[in-house]
Amino acid sequence: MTASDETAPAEFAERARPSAFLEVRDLKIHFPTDDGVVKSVDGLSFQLERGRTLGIVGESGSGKSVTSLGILGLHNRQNARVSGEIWLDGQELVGSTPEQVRRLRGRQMAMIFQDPLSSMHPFYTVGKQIIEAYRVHNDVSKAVARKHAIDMLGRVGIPKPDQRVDDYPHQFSGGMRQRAMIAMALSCDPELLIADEPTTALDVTVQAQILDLIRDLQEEFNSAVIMITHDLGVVAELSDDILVMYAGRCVEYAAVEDAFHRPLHPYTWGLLGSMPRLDRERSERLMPIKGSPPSLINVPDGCPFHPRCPYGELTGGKADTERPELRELEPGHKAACHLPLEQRREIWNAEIAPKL
Amino acid sequence: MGPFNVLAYIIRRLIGAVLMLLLVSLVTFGIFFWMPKLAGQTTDQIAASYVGKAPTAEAIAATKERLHLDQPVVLQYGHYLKGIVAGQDFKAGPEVDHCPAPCLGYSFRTSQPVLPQLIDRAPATLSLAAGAALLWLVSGVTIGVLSALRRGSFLDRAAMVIALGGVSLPIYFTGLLSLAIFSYNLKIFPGGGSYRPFSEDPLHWFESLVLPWVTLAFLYAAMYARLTRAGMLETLGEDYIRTARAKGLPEKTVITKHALRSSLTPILTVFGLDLGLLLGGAVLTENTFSIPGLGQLAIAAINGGDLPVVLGVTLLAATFVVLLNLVVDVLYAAIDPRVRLG
Amino acid sequence: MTAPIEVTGSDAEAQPEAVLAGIDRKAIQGRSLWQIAWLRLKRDKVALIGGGIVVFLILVAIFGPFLVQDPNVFHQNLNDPTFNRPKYGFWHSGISGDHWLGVEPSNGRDMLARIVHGARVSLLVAFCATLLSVVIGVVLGVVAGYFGGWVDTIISRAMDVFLAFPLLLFAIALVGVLADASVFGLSGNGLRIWVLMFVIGFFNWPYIGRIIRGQTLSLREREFVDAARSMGAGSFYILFRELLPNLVAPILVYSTLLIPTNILFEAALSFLGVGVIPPKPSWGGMLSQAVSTYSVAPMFMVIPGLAIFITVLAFNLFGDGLRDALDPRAK
Amino acid sequence: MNKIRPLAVLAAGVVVSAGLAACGGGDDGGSGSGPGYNSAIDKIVNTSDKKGGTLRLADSDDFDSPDPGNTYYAWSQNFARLYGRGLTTFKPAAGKDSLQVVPDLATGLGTPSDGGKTWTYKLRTGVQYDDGTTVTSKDVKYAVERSNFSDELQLGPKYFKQYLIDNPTPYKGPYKDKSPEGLKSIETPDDNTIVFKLKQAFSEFDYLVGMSQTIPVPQAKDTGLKYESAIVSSGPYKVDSYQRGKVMTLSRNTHWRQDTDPIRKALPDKIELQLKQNADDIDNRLLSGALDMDVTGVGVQAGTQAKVLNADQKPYVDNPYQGFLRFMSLNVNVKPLDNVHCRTAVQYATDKVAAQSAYGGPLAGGDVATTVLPPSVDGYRKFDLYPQKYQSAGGVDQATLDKAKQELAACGKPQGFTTKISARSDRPKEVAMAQAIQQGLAKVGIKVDIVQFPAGDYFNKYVGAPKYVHDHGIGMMLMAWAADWPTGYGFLSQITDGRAIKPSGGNNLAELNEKSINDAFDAAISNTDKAARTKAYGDIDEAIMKQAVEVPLIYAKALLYRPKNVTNAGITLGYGGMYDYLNMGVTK
Repeated sequence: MTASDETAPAEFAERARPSAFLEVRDLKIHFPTDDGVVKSVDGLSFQLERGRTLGIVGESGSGKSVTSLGILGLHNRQNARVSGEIWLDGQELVGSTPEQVRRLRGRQMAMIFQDPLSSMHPFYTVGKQIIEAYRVHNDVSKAVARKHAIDMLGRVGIPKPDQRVDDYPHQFSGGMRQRAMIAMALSCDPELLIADEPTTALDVTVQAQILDLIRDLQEEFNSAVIMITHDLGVVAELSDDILVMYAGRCVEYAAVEDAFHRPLHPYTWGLLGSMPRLDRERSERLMPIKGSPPSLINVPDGCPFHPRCPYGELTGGKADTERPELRELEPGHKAACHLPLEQRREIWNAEIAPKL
Repeated sequence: MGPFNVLAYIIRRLIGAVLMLLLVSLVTFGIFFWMPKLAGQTTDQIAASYVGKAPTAEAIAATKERLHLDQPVVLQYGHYLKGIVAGQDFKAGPEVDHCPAPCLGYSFRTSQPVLPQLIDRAPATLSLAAGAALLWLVSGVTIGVLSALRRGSFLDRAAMVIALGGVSLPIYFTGLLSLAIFSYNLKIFPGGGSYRPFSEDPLHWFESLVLPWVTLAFLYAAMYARLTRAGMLETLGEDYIRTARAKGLPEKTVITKHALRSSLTPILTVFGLDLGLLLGGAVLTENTFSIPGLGQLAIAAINGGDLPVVLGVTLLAATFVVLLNLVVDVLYAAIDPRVRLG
Repeated sequence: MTAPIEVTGSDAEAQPEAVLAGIDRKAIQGRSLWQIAWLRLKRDKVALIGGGIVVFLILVAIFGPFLVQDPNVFHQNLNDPTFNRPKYGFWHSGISGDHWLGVEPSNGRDMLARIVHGARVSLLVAFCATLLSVVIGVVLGVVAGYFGGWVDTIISRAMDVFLAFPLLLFAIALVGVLADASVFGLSGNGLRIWVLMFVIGFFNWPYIGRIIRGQTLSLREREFVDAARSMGAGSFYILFRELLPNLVAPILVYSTLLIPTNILFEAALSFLGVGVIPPKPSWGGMLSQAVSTYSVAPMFMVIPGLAIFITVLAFNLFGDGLRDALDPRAK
Repeated sequence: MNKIRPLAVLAAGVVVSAGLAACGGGDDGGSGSGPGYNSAIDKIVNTSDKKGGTLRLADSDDFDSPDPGNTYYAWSQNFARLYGRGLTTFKPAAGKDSLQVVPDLATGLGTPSDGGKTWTYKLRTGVQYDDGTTVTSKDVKYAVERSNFSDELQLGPKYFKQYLIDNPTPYKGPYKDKSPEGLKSIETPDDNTIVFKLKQAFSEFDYLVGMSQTIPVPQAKDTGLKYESAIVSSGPYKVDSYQRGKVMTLSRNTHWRQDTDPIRKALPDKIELQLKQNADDIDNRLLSGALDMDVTGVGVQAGTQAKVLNADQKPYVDNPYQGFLRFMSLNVNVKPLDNVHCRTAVQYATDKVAAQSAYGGPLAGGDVATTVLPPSVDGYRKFDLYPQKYQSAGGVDQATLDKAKQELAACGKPQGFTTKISARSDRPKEVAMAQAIQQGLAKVGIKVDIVQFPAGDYFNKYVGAPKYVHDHGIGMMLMAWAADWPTGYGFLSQITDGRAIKPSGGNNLAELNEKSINDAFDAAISNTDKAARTKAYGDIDEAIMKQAVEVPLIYAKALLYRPKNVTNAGITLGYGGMYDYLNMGVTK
């Protein structure tokens, strides 16, 4: 947190109070290290309403997870520099004290982690961990909390929850463990649920069950959900909107429908191209993106995607020098690319879409 | 995991421990009887060590017979084992002395039974090791945890510099230094060799052990501070700590309930091993401070080629290690539900 | 004996600090492990100082003995016969222009020369003992970790047995037994130094063995090993061409950290009177002499003590830095 | 750290020359009210007849055994007289008077007959054990039998076995041989008479029966090796308890009667001997007054030396000769030391001053030696066959080195030679001495390698076993020697008589076996004229030095501390320059 945030005048905060349930404005999370400053998140903004689901996609190292940790205030405070604003239900989080943010965690915003085995404490029973989460925000007796925990385990579809509540995480199967994790996250009815690759560690049949569960529960609780994944399939399944991240920034933001059918950024094309589709001929090959994600310490000048972009030359050298801004090109559809809009539409229609 | 499983496990471990002790004693035997023979010594030469001031041929022959040195090493070993199980007779002159089981034999040098000597020396070593262990565990772990929590702070850096210094200092140097400063110059604590048993003079016992405790504990505390810090940092990086925070738990709860418990369990194992080894004789510390413990006994016995005493100490030392390992493993299983005894 | 837990003293110590906790590791991708390690090491001032001292000490051990006085020449005229300590210098150290670190009590041998010659013995024994430990530990560790099954059981139990032994006692007994032996035409100090190397090296292998076994266990499951195996590579090939190169970093780190341990071990044996045979100087031997003189000539205790301390500390600093830089767990 | 344990001190010399006191080192009288530096060397100080109190003694180690029949330590022989009475003992006095043998359990000294081959002693009547039974001559016979002939008791000297006539079938000791007559060469015609029959004439038998091995042991009470914890006392004190490694306590033997014992005063009510105490701690307690005596009598620790030589403490310090010679034996069967010229070269080139410093300097180490007999031993004659001169900066001067080189040339080794020198590994000062000698000899090209052996096995396994010495080419051997009884014969015969060479455990390390010297020993010991014997010992000493087989290094001395609390403190040379414990008392 920078000093300016902490001393921000009250009227400024008043004026800037947004209408959306969650609004992130120009969020930057940088980590100074011996090797240089790691710009994990570098100026990210988005909004999210209750009952809606936002999918954040991108390759590993694009800053997705750091964003979610940043919202929850779980980034390493000792070595992170955070600026920008995060508004949750009218409260600004970046400028809040760690204690204020802590009180919100678990109660107003909760998170489901990628690897449920490593994310649950191996020494405590599942029940105990849910009870703990519940009691820290609710002043109830252990017995009541236990009943609630059993109830939650039942609601996420764990059979015989009254027995399994006393089991240890390692005694659960992978899918059951993720259900328990979800039960724990939902134990205090959070209004914002962040799911960080909730299904990556699971096998395919279980994946579908978990995604169904999250959707059902979202409807039931009317929460806002951020779904972080590199799997476009998951996003297509669950999300209303989609935010594509590259090198700590948003390169395209759109409704799911637009993103899949009228994507406006070459990186999104690449993501779509590298997604296997069951409804296609097997003989057709995937089109993986060349190269590897950039170092977050030495982000390339100009458009950070240009070293991997097959169309970079078409910008007349602009991509190498100038960083493209994220512009709203259609209502609700933003992208950051130097290519003229028309040219992009042509390329999509002519070269990319037919191959997908 | 029922109590029967635990019991069965402990029994199995104890059988393993006995096998291990057999191995340890066999190796000791080998070093004393087999190695010299390899190096070219005859049985007469070995026996000559234990004859006294007039090693005539007949005296050597008598000694060989008395100490069973004329038998093959395997038989001698069998004789020794039999003594442990069934006791042993010893010709003390006009009558025969019986040493009841478990009999660890008689010293080759002083003809005294070994077990009473061990029992006599053990309290000094126990006093030294237990006191130091308490000191280093409390201080080392505390410093390590604080260092990990304030990583990069002045406290952390200072503590780690001191800790690295601590593990780099030989105990006999710090011991001599502390004696020179606190005993010889400042005269705050009594000098080396002033140890008195607790039963005789508790106050003096305490006074005489302060320097050895602190010196020994300093070395280990330094090691444990480093271990604890590393373990704590490792744990703090675990996903489940992030989960605990994500649940909105206060930082204090996260540290004490979630982080400490996991990071201290490996420390427990190391602690068991360290304490076990120390209980078998803190050789260097006892030597530096002239504490009449098992380590001093062992060194004297080794220098005197007094095999039964050496065997006694090594067996006792190995027993301590094995037992403490067992205790630690059982405790570990109690702490970490993933560990199954078996 | 079935030990359910594989964490040992050295294993636990081996756990590297999570240097990059909270940072996406991929951020610094793109450079090889060795390049990164070198970059990090270059920035670690403390480790560099340690490394510098290590290099200096090695140079001293190699060339020092040619530059100093004869360590065995007596200067009794510097000695006060009543108290058996040097006449001159602060704290009766005998420090003067001729003797920069003073002289020994009673016979007045030059301390600088003895410290320098002691460094040679100390480092030689420690290096060779470490080499032995590493060779045994790596071979047995890799074999145990790679083959598993009964091979692993036997080797692991052997390590347990070693860890339960009162090693110092055994080392003393062994050195004592071999005191007057003559083996392979070696005797006296020629033999003694070999015995010391062997005893120290042989008793220390389980520490590194455990680490390597653990690393091998995890490497064994990695894709590239499967790949090699599926291509029909033999065990020997996999062990030495696939696994070993990936173990170089931890081997390097723990060898560096084993050296100071072995220096302390050698010094302890010398302190207890089973080190090199006089008049060859050794630091531990000097300290044991100082036991009877520290009250009248304290510098005689302080100087060899500091020599051990600085050497061990330098190796520890460098080893720690190397570990942080290579961070074997980051792989 | 490691103290020198007197292996075999039973005596020292008769002639305590005037030079002895002078050698004490610049006696400035000191200050304070104490009796003065070195005052107890030739007279008893703090004389007193006051009874009562507890005499507090301490030892950094333990007895070999407190059993009078199973001990060899000098201090133990000295101390055992408090709970046992042998046939004779040394006169409780200081200095040369202490070398005089006086009757103790016997009414007078032995009566020789058969040309010195038979010795008869009469026992005092009315001497009782602490259980009230009466001491008989059979108990003395039994004590000698068990200590010299049994397999179990191995720690003491075996002189009786060596000199007494054995049975026709070798006697196996009282534990194996249960026949009533036992050893036939000891006769007990009645309860108060004992007769010893020797193989050869032996004029100094009174000294032999002064050893603790003649302290009577009643056969019914003998428990062999366990007797040490159930000793039956015939002296003024009984043993209340002996716990190995911890403590021995003595209290008055109510059956001891002053009228049977003209030499003992029996002053303290109790005597407590703490065992296995830290050496430095003993010194600190002596200085603070918490302790009365370091019972081993081998001097204060190096760290204490500076403290006791301060002006305020010096009047309570004595610096006597200890009856030891520290020397180096040159083995005549190890090449090239079989050549007398090579041995002579070593005599010249050995840096004795460096050796002296290594051993602790003139006060704690001793004086540079030129003869085998130390000044405190009967027969000592001052001479120096191989005079050396030293440089001020240390080391033997060039002229002396040149002499050494000439001898080397005469030996056919002008460039020097290589051999080994042995020292006891657990005696750091001896190892230091070896290094001092090594560096001195290097100057004439004699290169020696140091080999170390544990003290416990030094004679039995290594340097005392000629085969080992020859096989390993150990030409030079460091050792220390004190007489087992206080005459030239007692001192020299074990280390220089050719018949003392044994396959193992011998002390004639040089393997000197000259017929003329062997004969001289025989002539001397059968000579009943004491003055003639004394002269003969000096001659033998010179004859030995002419062979150049022994390189005398230092006449050992020690700095002994004598606390104010102690009364009747005097240095007895009978036990090697330590305080006499027989009549020691305390002021409080």
